[in-house]
Amino acid sequence: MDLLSNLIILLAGGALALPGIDFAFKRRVPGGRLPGYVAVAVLVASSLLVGFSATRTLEPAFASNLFRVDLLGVLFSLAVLLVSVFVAIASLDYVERDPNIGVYYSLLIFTALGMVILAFAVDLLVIFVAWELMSLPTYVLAGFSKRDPSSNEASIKYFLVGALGSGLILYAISLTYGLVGSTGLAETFSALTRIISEKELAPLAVLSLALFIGGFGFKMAIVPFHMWIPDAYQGAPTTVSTLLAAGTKKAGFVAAIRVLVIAMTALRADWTITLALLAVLTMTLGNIAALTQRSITRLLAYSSIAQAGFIVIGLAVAPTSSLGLVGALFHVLNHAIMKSAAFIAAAIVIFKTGREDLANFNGLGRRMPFTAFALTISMLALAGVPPLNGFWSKFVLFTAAIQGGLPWLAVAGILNSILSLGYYGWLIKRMYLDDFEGAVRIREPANLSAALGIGLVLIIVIGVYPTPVIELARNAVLST
Amino acid sequence: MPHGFEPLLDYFIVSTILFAIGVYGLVTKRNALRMLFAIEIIINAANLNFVAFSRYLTNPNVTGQTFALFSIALAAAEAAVGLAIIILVFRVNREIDVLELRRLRG
Amino acid sequence: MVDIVFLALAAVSIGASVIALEAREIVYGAVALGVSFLGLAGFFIILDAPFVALFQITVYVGAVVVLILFTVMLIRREKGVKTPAAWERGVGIVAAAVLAIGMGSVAFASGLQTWVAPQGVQVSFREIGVQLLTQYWPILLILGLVLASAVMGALTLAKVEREEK
Amino acid sequence: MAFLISVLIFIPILAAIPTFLIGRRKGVYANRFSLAVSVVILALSLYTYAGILRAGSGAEFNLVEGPIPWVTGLRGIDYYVGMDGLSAPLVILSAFLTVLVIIGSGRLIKEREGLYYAVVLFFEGSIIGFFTSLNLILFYVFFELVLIPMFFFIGIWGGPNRKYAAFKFLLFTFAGSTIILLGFFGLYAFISPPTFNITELVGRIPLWLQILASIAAFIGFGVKLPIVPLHTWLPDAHVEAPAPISVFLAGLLLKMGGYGFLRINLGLFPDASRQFAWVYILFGLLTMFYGAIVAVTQKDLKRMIALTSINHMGFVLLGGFTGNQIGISGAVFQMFNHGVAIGLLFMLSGFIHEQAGTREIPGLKGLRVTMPRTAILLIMGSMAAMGVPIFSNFISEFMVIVGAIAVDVRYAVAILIPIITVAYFLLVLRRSVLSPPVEGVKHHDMTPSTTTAMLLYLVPLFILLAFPSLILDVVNPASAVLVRTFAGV
Repeated sequence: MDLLSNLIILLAGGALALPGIDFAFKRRVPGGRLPGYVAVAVLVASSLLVGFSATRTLEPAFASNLFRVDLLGVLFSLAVLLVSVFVAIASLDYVERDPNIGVYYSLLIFTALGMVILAFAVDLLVIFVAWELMSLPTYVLAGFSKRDPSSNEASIKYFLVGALGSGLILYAISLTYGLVGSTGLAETFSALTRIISEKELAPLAVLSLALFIGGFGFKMAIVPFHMWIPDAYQGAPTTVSTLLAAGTKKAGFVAAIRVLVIAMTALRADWTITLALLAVLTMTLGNIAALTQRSITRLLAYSSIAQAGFIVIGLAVAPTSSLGLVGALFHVLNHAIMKSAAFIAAAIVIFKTGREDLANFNGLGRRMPFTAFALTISMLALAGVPPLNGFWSKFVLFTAAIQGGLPWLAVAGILNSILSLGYYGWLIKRMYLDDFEGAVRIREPANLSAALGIGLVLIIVIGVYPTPVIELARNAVLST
Repeated sequence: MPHGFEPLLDYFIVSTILFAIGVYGLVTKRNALRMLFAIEIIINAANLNFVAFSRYLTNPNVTGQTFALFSIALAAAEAAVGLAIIILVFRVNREIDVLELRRLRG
Repeated sequence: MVDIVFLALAAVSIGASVIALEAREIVYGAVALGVSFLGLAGFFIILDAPFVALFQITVYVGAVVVLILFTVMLIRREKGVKTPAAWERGVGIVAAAVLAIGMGSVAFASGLQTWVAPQGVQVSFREIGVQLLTQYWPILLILGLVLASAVMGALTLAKVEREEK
Repeated sequence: MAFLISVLIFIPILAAIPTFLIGRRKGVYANRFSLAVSVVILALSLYTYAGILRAGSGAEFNLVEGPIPWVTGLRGIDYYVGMDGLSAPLVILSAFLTVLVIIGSGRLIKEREGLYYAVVLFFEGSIIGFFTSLNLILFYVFFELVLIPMFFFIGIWGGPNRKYAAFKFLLFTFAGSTIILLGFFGLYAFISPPTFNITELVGRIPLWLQILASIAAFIGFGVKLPIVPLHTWLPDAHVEAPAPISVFLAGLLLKMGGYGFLRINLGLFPDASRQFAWVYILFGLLTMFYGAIVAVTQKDLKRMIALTSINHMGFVLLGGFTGNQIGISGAVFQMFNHGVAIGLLFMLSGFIHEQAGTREIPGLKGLRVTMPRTAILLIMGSMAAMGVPIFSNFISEFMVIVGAIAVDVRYAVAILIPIITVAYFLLVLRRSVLSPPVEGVKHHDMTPSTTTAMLLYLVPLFILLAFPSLILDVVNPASAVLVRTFAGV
């Protein structure tokens, strides 16, 4: 059996079984942690499956005109599965008391499965169905704290924007289908090349391109499609925000890479400069807005928008620099880890203190030393301080920008890194230099801390020795 | 029936107008249900494209029709989730005006 | 030569869409949405896609619109919702007009007006079934998962918890 | 001994963890343990230095380790360290000052000691790594690693306004170093085959790229040195930092800027530096005059010392960009001497603050009587820092000025600097320290053991006055290399 069918069977089986397991054991196991453990087990098993396959030669998947099992997909699914594992472990503490806990984990796994399928899909129909498989559960998850009005609000705003995004993608696909006569990405690639050289249907192709950028842009959190992000991340349960920021956003990028960068290479003259401008806009607006936030989740949301801008740099220069996509992939993976860690640290604080305002982080270095330390490291990584993983991927991205003939992108990126230290540094200052009145040592929850610990180790290990991951990203780009 | 003599452009224009109406609805409406309507209209515009292209391609194929089938099914699923969210929001907030929901602020 | 059936269908679907958004009572809006969906189904029929048309009627009109109507009954309240200010509506109309004209001219520039349906090479809708079961069966499977997750999620959200009662 | 330099870098960094753990039990153990580690590092660095001195091999890189590919996916990012005549004096300076800082902290640091000594050792390892890196990325990594301990030093153990000072420090230096990185990217993207290894880059950079990259480096190192318009973080940081950390700040951190100017601007971008040497020199002179004039108007003893260090770092810029051997060697020598002398002054100011409760210069009246040992040390330290010819600082300043005059007679205005500062400083001291005490004021003087520790600072300065060749024999060959590249031969 090939990798993808194994993954589908494993994840779909887990997702479908979970509500039943929950129902069957609810009475017998009080507290109801069993579904959580099952979900963690399923997700860890799939991550391992993907992880081991990265070093072996990949068998082609079933229905090979729909899927393509290459390293690009492996890398992406590894990233999103890792995030799902983090989220699942963190949820063990965070959503412990929810009556619908089985459904929660089931939806989490459905989302993970959607992202995994998306990572391997090379047909627009599959991409669209997988996109929905990934999105629909997250709309529900965002509103999972049913009696919390903020969670409701996050859910409905996220749903409306997400559905609009799907609508745009669908419309774009319909145009592409009209131009190409097929939904396969390989056919799209060759047909567009022909269309562009003949110039006849070119305007329509550009229109579909613009709609694709908009549709994927909502998930990727690039400006001006970002306005839902802060509300959704703030209102949703923090574990779900982690999934959105570190997981589904990455799926937006894999779709953008497969569809825009690879299949629509013929249109690069149109999208390179657009994406470059969007990248600068996204980084700058994200960072400036982050400077003024007073809630940790909103701050992380804006920082997540800013980071999306960095990844888009890689997409923008992909046609002219071989390092562009490598950098984008590498940053996708790193960002998944860094952002998960930061969000989980925030989740610990919110979970234990019930507050999310930044003043609550004063003196955290003494109240929750491990959480504070981990948050510090992940923020420094996000700011691009060496030798942490975020430094290397930004490094590759900026080098690619200079190589690709858009050096102003590198300049903008670097200036933005400085800007971002304004709020990361401010939070670090709060945690270590400021005092909190009546500070007491707070016990840090075990499962959340474990998830955080894994993230922390990855940040430092990849930071000190990034070679294997860069190699993986490079091979992934070569494999497409 | 001897239809299908209209140039593809006519269908495309209908689809474009529907798309534009959907966007108009999303821009101006605050009622979550109406916004959901607008989204459904956009999806329908896309479906019209799929079926029209499927008929008009130089080598007609059914992929467009298949796609439309999938898209209808997915839209139904999406609507179900969306309506559930709307019901939930209404039950908790007694409000489905999206702009009136503004607990979340920086 | 513009076909009269085509014109009628276009008028119905476009008009009904506008009413769906603008009707004062949202119940009428929901009904109008259903009519618009029916108009679309008409288009599908004249485009030789009867199977899609049938599916459109059963799923959209039969299920989605009914679901929407139920929700409307359950909520039944639009008084609190402020109607948009005149300028907001103006912005919306301008945006929609710009979009429609822009996209229309793109289509015109691409030469869609010369694109006429090939005669005599119709594809049978039976092929849909063949395609679904041979080429696209994995997608059907994924679709099943989507529907499962959607139903599960929607039920969980809409369900009233015991302690809430 | 294989991997000696890596040992110098990584032993302190790794020893930080046990130090922290030991310190949780009892603070004083952390002090003892870190002292032991730093003494070992000092011994090892002296051993290394002696090897270079004996072999007379200051011109080339010694004990080179690497290049070991670090990030194999990107060509030219290697682990690559080595020592030459430029870096060797700064490495022993780092090891020496760390020992003295740890000794001096025993009295002054009473809070979270385990963390403190752990960070001290981390700082030591990082800064040695900085001075010995031969790869620009490694260089940058250590550059940033130094920044973070300093942020915590100032922010946690600093004075009342510490948060502001720490944050300002962080933003300034981070902005500076990121701009440097931008310059490095430029080099990497346009040099083919791309590389970051300093040894491979020498002589391969076209002039336009040299100019662009040297502008970036000028800003980045200018923040650290600091050059005058970029210096505003420094007085704040110094005033708030605890005394031992001021020793690190002035003694080592500023030297990073000086070293960067010599190694990168002068060594890698010689053509650009030759063309724009006058810019560097003008900024050097500006910095010197500004530092000297502003320093003499200060009321706070520590702030005054901080500002004189701006003035003295101007000498490094002036000497380095004369481009002749005596100037460059003088600049390196000046860095070493200044690091030691300023260290003593900062420790004394911390001690005086602790005992007398004030650092205001008028409040120090009669120190001669109330704290005689401290007063004598303060006068000697000031004389050393100001370049009075009983310490080696005199030699280095003299060399720089001679070098500058050799380029252009007008640069002789630099002579005014030591004259102004010495005259004014001694005047201030006479009015305060040497004047009769206010009635009834009584302070505890230093214990003999502390006095001994303080005297340790002066030992190298005395020795080097008598035997400047101990440093210059190592530095001269290295500066001869720089002179050749600068001359474009």
